[in-house]
Amino acid sequence: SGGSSPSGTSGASDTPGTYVFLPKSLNNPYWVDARKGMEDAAAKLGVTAKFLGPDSDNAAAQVAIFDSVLATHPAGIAISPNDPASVVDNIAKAKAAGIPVIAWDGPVPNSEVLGYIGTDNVAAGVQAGEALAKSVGNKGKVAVVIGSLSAVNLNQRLEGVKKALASHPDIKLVATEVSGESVATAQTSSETILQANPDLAGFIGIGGSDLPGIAGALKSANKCGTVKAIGFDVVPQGVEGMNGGCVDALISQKPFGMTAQALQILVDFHNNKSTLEKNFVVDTGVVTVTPDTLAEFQKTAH
Amino acid sequence: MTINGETVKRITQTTLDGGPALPAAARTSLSEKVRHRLLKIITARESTLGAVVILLVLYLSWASPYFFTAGNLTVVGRQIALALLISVGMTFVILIGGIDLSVGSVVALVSVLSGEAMVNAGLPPVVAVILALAAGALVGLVNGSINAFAGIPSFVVTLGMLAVARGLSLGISGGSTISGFPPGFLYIGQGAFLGIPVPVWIAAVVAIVAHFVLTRTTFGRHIYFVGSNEEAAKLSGIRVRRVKISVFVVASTLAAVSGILETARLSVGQPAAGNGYELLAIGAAVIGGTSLFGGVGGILGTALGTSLLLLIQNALILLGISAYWQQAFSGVIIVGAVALNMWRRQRN
Amino acid sequence: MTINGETVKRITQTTLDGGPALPAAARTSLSEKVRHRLLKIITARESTLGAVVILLVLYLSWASPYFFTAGNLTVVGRQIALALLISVGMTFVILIGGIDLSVGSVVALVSVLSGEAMVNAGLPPVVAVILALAAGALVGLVNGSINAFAGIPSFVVTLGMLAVARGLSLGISGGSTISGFPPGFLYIGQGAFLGIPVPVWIAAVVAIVAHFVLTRTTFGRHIYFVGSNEEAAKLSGIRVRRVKISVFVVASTLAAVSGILETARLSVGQPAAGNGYELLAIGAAVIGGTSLFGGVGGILGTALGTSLLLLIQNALILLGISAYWQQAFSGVIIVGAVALNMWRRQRN
Amino acid sequence: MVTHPLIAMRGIVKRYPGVTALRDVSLSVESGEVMALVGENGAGKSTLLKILAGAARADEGVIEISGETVQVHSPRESQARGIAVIYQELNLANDLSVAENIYVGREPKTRLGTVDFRTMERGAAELLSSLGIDIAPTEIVGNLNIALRQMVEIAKALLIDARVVVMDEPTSSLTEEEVETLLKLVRQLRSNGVSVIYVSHRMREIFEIADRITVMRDGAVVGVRDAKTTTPNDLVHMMVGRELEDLYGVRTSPVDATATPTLEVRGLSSGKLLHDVSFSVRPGEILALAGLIGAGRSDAAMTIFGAAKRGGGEILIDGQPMALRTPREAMDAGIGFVPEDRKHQGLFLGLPVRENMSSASLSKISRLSLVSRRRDRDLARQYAKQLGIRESAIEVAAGTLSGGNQQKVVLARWLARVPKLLILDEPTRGVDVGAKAEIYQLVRKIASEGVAILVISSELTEVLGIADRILVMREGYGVGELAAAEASEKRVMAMATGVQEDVS
Ligand SMILES: Nc1ncnc2c1ncn2[C@@H]1O[C@H](COP(=O)(O)OP(=O)(O)OP(=O)(O)O)[C@@H](O)[C@H]1O
Ligand SMILES: Nc1ncnc2c1ncn2[C@@H]1O[C@H](COP(=O)(O)OP(=O)(O)OP(=O)(O)O)[C@@H](O)[C@H]1O
Ligand SMILES: [Mg+2]
Ligand SMILES: [Mg+2]
Repeated sequence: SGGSSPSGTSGASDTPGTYVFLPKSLNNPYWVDARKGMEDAAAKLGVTAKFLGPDSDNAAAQVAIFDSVLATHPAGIAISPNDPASVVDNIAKAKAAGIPVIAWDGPVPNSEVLGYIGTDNVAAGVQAGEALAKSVGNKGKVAVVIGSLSAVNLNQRLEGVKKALASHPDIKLVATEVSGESVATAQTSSETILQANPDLAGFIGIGGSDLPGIAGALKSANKCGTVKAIGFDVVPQGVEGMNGGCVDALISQKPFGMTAQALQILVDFHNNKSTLEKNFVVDTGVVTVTPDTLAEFQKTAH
Repeated sequence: MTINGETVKRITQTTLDGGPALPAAARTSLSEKVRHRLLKIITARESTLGAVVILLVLYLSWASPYFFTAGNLTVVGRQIALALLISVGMTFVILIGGIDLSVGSVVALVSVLSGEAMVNAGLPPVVAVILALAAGALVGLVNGSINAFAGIPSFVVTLGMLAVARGLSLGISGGSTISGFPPGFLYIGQGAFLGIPVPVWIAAVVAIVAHFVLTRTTFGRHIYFVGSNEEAAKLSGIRVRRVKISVFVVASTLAAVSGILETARLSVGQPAAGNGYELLAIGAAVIGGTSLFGGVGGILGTALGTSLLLLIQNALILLGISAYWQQAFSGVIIVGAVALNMWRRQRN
Repeated sequence: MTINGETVKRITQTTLDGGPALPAAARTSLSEKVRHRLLKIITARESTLGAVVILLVLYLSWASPYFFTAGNLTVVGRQIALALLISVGMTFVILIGGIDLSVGSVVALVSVLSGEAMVNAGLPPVVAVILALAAGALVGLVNGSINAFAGIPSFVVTLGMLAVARGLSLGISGGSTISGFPPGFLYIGQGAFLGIPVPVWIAAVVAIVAHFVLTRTTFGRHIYFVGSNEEAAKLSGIRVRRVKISVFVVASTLAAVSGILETARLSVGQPAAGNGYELLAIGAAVIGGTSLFGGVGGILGTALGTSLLLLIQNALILLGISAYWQQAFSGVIIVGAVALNMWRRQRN
Repeated sequence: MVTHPLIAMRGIVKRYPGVTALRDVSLSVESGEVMALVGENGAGKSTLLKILAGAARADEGVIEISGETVQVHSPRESQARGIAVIYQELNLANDLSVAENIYVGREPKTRLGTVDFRTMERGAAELLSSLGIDIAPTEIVGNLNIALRQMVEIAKALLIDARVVVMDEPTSSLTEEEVETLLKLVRQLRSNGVSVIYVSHRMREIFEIADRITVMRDGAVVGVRDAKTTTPNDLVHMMVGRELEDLYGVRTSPVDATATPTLEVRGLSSGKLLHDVSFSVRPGEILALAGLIGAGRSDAAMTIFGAAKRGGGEILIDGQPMALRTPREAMDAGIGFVPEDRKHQGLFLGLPVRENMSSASLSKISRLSLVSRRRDRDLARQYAKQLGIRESAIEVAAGTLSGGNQQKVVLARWLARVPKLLILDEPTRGVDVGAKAEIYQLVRKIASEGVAILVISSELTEVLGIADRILVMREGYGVGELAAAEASEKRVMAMATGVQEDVS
């Protein structure tokens, strides 16, 4: 039985060999690829794996789920923390109970995780900033739309973006607006930013919902191509935007492969066959996908 | 009519001795009526709020060169339109003393369903839209029936529905978003007619019809009656349950309309849509003077409340207020505007 | 005890002429009292809800080997405790017919402030906690004063405060989270005393005191009077404004307590904390039978409502229900439980 | 051929948790007959009528209309069968206009199907003026005082093309003039062949209007009498089981005319409704305010109690000028106030009778703000007993009591406080004869203990029966004072209406 079986009480939790992935949320398309990667790997490895997260980004709700998951004594846990510090306590408890825990998608410093598999968000941010600089020709006004001002991973990306832009003195960051992880708000904010800055050169969307909103705003303002748009993650709308000429670059993590690999690592730890040392870091890397490389990327991503 | 006419006559006859003559009464009533109307507009509970909104618009036009431009007005207009659709439905529910927390989830459900229908099942847009609207109406029917027949407070029923509808949209979509809508469909969200965005037309028509229904039809007046005194409504022979159910259907259906327009506007069907819209809609209605205890309020106030909320959001971005402080500002402005309105009303 | 005994004697003496002999009176009143008590417990409006919660616990113990384990009970207990603190305060506000939407933002504000105080300013935990609680109380004072003096509906006031407090916590923290709390502080969130988590102790004490205040003190009576009929309360000489303000202070302060405990629990001060808690708290109170129109309800029901909501969340995970469908399930269960309660009550 | 009564209710049983409100009650009403229904508070009159109206469901029993057994499941159905009801507890939407309240459910429509407000307002205006009431049909009901609301409720029932009009204490808050109009109307209905079921605690009305009288007691019918062959004394005996010789009691000790007045009011005015009113009440004195609807009596009371804003004038308590800006301050100055509208200003309907009774005396039954449950209960028991509320009712929600018993609860609240000035605005609204006598006795008793009493009543006999002195008000002015000895109904009415000529 897969993780998405809604039926019955004889669910996977009763069998001892269940692996649990704790994403930040469920309602972001980014996690769809991640879940597929997990399901794919689980089928290949012949194990059961579950994907449990709060409806939307929420640190306390995630910890509550983590709490409850610990009670079921799973075979291994991969956590993508909404807030790293908030899960340290539970990770220690898991370790005490002999459950291997790895940080996945986002690191948990100063904790007892076995290691981290994922990308470096700050580096990804730098890469996005550079991509933007390049597409606007190293000068002009740019704006940022960010899912939340208080999400750790998004703030890291923002930090990277700012770091990159700092080395381009002719680029000016004129607005930073919040979308609350909502495409509708992202589009609303982008539309308004475009009104307030008729000469805007480019946008960066930091969260998963932001680039789709930006692309929509550009499209409705007929500014696709004139105003550049960079964002994170190759989600369907990003691809659509790119195909429509409204998106110039996507900084992509590889959630499918990253998650599949994470499950492999957990299974190895569970079976004491892991060759990874303590505090390992597996950087799955990010790639900058442009309209030219999109087709190629989509072929290899899964 | 004939029965009523008869009754009235019968009774007036009994007092013909002391009562005033009929034509005199009619005469007074006409000139009095005009005066009454005028006075009503000036002292209407919404007037100060209206003034606040107008002042805000004037201020923004002065403070930002970008505010009063066709482009920005289009942008704000479309935002207000989408929110207004939901607020109007919410006003109906609040007027009977109820609340509908599930509107945001209905937006998500409709967003996902219309995506599934149009993109994945390939149904023609018209059919898909009708299906999605029907789903919205069904949610309202369930809400209203449970509330009216089982007597469960609408807060609980719709809190449950908030979870159920959101859960359904998450479950159906598996968390992923759906894009690739046909252009004909996208037009209703992104297109314009006579230079005015389609959603604005739709919201305007809906708001006017809703205002008309509430003020001029028996259904509308019964809504107020039920909200003002449910027991009295029942004893007066109003079919209270029917009114309740209808009102929830109206709210959900309008949320569905908004959800469809939002989907078309964003070109994406998504289970995360509509998050928190319930609070926005309730806030717009209450800021507009609709009482959470029922029986008091109306569409005019709700339209002003919605405009105020969205204009503030627009303003804070145009004026370049730091995103970190925008929320704090908007909270203060909202309370300030309502305080002003209250203060004016009390002085009258 | 002695005081009461005295009173009885004095009063029975006054009726010695026509009334029954003293021992007889004492006897009746005692046996009657027991019967009365029993009847009260059985027909209490909360009884069916209590039964539902107990059945749920029994079912879970049977259905999942993990549920009735010390580890899981600790986990659920702590979750319930944190939520209960807020729900109890919310119950106070709802009892006067108000609502407090700002509790979640207070949690965030307190979370950030205690982080700033302890980690960044290096204040001792006790001082920091007192400061954070004071900030919470201040928010309540502002809410209550605006509501009571300006007459602005509490929904609007606290909707504004929701934005302001959240904005402040975002502005103060600059969006970043704060970690590195002293271990002594973390103990109150993560530690246990006699095997029971500290937050559970705190919430239990708070709930019992709150129940006592509502049922036994003049302040509690005043709350019910104001919620039941504000006009009549005023005409009975109750200082309605004072009651209103106090109630908002209680709600905000308890939210602050919960915020401090959550911060200690998560080891992190974060401006995103507490998002959506208002709905959870209102839901818990309303599911527990407290009426949004005021004057009806109590802590017992709220405790049951809170437990129900959090047990369902725990259950769905333990039972291995797909996360994508959990919300839909929980919505149905909530409405079902309340329907059962309603149905039972109506049959009585 | 057998002729059937128009309405026949047989074997009606109605149980509420803890009470059997009706046990095997039968009632029959012929067409064109005025059937009076009388009985003590809580006897079950309103419950019986609610069942007829479809507003409550009987546990047992049948209802026949013209010999045909019918099921009346909702007020809507009873209306359709020609039953119009004026409920004891007014059923109006306070946020809507008078016209809308009158026409609710039967709004006239325009050709477009919208509500025809013009016709509705005209019809309402005509109806109201036919009832001798001068209020604008567009007035919001919430702005009206209770007497006017009562008239709106009456107008509403008249709009139904009824075969039977049920009137549950329609006059409990009306003054003589409106009562006359109403009785005229009842006669008019009767002559049109409409039956009327008429509930009242005012004996005079009963004998003026009724053809037959059904007497209820403790949930059962104890007899049906022909009005012509019965006397008020018989009826009272049937109702309360004893004779009431002296309803109002007699004053025992004379008022000390030299004492400093407990309350003195000089040139009091408030809003548009009260102008330059002056009077005083001495310790032990009972002063009554008399007047027509809207004369400003309640406004005077509210202003003294700090519940309405004082526009001008002075209020002196024991000779000391007092500000009295809030009810709390008035209470601290020793004033108690029973308001006229028990539902909106008096009761906490959802809370137990006990808590309602002690709500103004919490400081007396608590220590360190801890309520003593025993003293709370004892207080409730004491006043329940004095006012004739059954003890088992102490813990039930006040809203489930019968109308008259609710009134007693509000009274008990203020009697329990023992103020030095007690203001009673319509203290016996809806209270039965027996309990009225008790209340008058009680009022006399506390007056004889030195409490000054200011009583407002719309029942002239009550004013004349209990007052030492009467202040007559008209349109917000005090128009004259009468000592009890020189007062008569005629004189008071003449002053109240301003038609001075026929004073003899
Ligand atoms: N909803 C209810 N719940 C419980 N008890 C009720 C309810 N309605 C009425 N009762 C009880 O039924 C009995 C009859 O009440 P009813 O109102 O019919 O009396 P009544 O004869 O109209 O008295 P009054 O003259 O005071 O109006 C009372 O004991 C009352 O407490
Ligand atoms: N013609 C009217 N139109 C509207 N409202 C009126 C009218 N007459 C009186 N009122 C209402 O009645 C109140 C004034 O009457 P008040 O209650 O002081 O008089 P009262 O002498 O106590 O009459 P009652 O005995 O009927 O209560 C005001 O609050 C006013 O709103
Ligand atoms: Mg009655
Ligand atoms: Mg009066």
